[in-house]
Amino acid sequence: MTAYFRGPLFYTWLFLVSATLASALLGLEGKAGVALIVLLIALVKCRVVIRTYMEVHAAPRWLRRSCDAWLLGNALMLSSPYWS
Amino acid sequence: MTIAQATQIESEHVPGDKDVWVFVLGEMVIFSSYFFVYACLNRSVNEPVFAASRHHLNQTLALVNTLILLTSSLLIALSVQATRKRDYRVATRFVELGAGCGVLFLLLKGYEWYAKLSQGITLGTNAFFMHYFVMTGVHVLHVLIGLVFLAILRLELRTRAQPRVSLMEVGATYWHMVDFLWFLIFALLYLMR
Amino acid sequence: MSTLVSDVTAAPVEAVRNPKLDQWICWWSIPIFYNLFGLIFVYLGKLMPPPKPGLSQAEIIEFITSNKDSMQTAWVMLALTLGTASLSSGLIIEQMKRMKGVSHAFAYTYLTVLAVAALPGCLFCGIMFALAAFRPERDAELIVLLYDMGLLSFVGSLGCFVTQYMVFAFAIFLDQRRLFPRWLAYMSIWGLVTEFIAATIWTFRSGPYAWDGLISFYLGTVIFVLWEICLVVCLYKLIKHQPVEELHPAYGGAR
Amino acid sequence: MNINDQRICLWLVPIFGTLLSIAALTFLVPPSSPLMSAEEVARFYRENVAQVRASTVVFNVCGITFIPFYMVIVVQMQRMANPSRAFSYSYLSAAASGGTMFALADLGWLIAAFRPERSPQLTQLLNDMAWMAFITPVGFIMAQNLCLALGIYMDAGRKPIFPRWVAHFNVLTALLMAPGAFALMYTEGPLAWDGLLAFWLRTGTFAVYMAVMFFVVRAALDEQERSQRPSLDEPSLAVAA
Repeated sequence: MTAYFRGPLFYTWLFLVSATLASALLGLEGKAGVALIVLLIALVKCRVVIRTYMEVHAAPRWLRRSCDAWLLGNALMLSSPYWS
Repeated sequence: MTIAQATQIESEHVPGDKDVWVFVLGEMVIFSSYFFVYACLNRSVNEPVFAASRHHLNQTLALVNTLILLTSSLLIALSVQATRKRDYRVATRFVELGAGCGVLFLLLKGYEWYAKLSQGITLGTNAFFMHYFVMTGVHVLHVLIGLVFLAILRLELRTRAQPRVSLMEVGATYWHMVDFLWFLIFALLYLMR
Repeated sequence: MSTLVSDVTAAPVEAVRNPKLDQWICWWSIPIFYNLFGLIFVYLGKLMPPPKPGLSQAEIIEFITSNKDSMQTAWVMLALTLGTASLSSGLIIEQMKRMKGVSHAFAYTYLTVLAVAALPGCLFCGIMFALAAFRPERDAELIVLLYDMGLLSFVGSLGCFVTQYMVFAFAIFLDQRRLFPRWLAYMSIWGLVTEFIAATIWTFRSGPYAWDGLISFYLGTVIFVLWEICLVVCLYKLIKHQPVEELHPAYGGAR
Repeated sequence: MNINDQRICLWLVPIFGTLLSIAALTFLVPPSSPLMSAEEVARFYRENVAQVRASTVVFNVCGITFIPFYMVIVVQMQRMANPSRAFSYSYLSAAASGGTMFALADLGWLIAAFRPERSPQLTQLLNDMAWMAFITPVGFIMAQNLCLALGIYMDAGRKPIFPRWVAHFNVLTALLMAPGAFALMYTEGPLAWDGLLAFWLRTGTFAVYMAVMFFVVRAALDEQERSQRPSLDEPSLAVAA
């Protein structure tokens, strides 16, 4: 069972955990303007999960494009209140 | 079959089946509409009431919950890997542990809600808590549906001589979606200000 | 039983031109019903999109009095034609009973739940607004009460649809014949979730989660319409490809 | 024959039953008194609005989830060696009417809580309506129980679907729930909607009934799985017979 924890899936998990901790630290700071970085980290985490855990990296083009379009749309939508 | 053809087929693999992707992509769009009404409608995120209300949220608990879901995603991904290797006993164990993380998430979320309600903060308190309760509530509903999927995976692994990898992928796909939607809710409600 | 069957088989099979006529009648009732439904609730009744829950007493009375005639026409039409909805349930249940590997428990649930839904979920609303429009000069408090009872029962009768979506999804997943496509089951789960979210209408009188809100009304309606269209298309294909052997012997079947 | 579908319907009872019980225990227990004046009722709704909404929304969303369980009973009744399936369809019809009454009753509480500032007279009317529609239409569940009991008594199979005592139990519970109907005319005493007979006996019996029937039906399903006794459901078999 432990052998499974030496693969790329586990390294992805390590990356996700560190990204989460980083964004939490940034969030605790509570400085204005940090919000966009936090959002970016969250979206990157989403994309990593979609690509590796959900195995979209090996999926047909329509699926890869749909997922990326969704991420891009959310990035634009959720960052819009912070533009001005 | 040449190697080129083989990799071609490999790169065209739809995880699970097309039906579940109709479902998951739709769910993603539906969730975007909750994000939209939270972040964009009336441009309300910049209002002082949001900043003030956010201070009442328990960020540490949410952080722990994020890590729990992350881990659970890892376990489910590993379980799919184990199924491919026909290591069904280990795959079952991974599914059980992953579902256990899901249950732990629900318990912590229940505690978080209970703490809010006992402070007198409810759905109707203000606009921020409306979004807070609805968004976390919808997500909890998805965790519950996800647990049903995981229960089906466990049943498949335990009762079939040859568990179907595609079915494992279907359940895993849904569970990972529940996971990454939480990343966005975590960032939007608890961290961004 | 066997004598009965042989009696009927004696009827000339050649005479049957359209052996699936009953199911086609039921199928056509669905577009007819939803057109009528649109006419009644959108054009005449003015309840879709719904008026705001936050209207003042005076505004509610104004809403009722100014639409009195068209509303009354709407509720007469509803009372006359709501029965069409039963035809569509009949068809779905008949098709659900063709499934293999599931008993009739799901089909019976669907039947029962739709029988329940027609009352609090549809006709009750019409009756309440008919009562309001019948004597708009009634005490203002009473008109507000009728307005609430009408709209809240219409938008807020959630339990029947929760159960309906749930058993429909389960039935599709468990059906060994795979009559309905799996994605329709998944779409039913979208519907299930929107019904849960619509529970917020009981708390809010404005905003995205009120009964006229962007989420609880518009998102819910979009998903429902999408689901209904897909269901109608699936039913069309199911009837078209249903082997004649499954029908009654008098209609060329070997049942 | 695969009976997973019936098992799913069966397990909806403990899952949603727990939720519904919690909602019922927080809102219906103790029941509000029919003797409360209009002002008192209005004050109750104003002061407990969040709590009343929470409980009644659970009723609203989950209240119909017992129907699949009743339909499993219908399917099991159709497996009985009865002369016809008439009782099973009567059972189905009664369950539909009972479900409708519950949905309507719950609307009364919900609408009263939607605008707690409404005129007290009207809030009281809604509250009365809800309580009466909730407590009094016992005729439907009684018809269900009696149909099931008759079906069991007439089950001529060598191995009956349900044991005999289940029939006696159904008759008994039907009788115990009967006093609920009198809440239509009493404002106090054991037959009022908060009384010993009309409320405690009626709802308590119902809760016990659902719990017992869960195990009874589960045993019947286990038996069906074991025996693989062909169900009348399958049209091919029905014709062959």
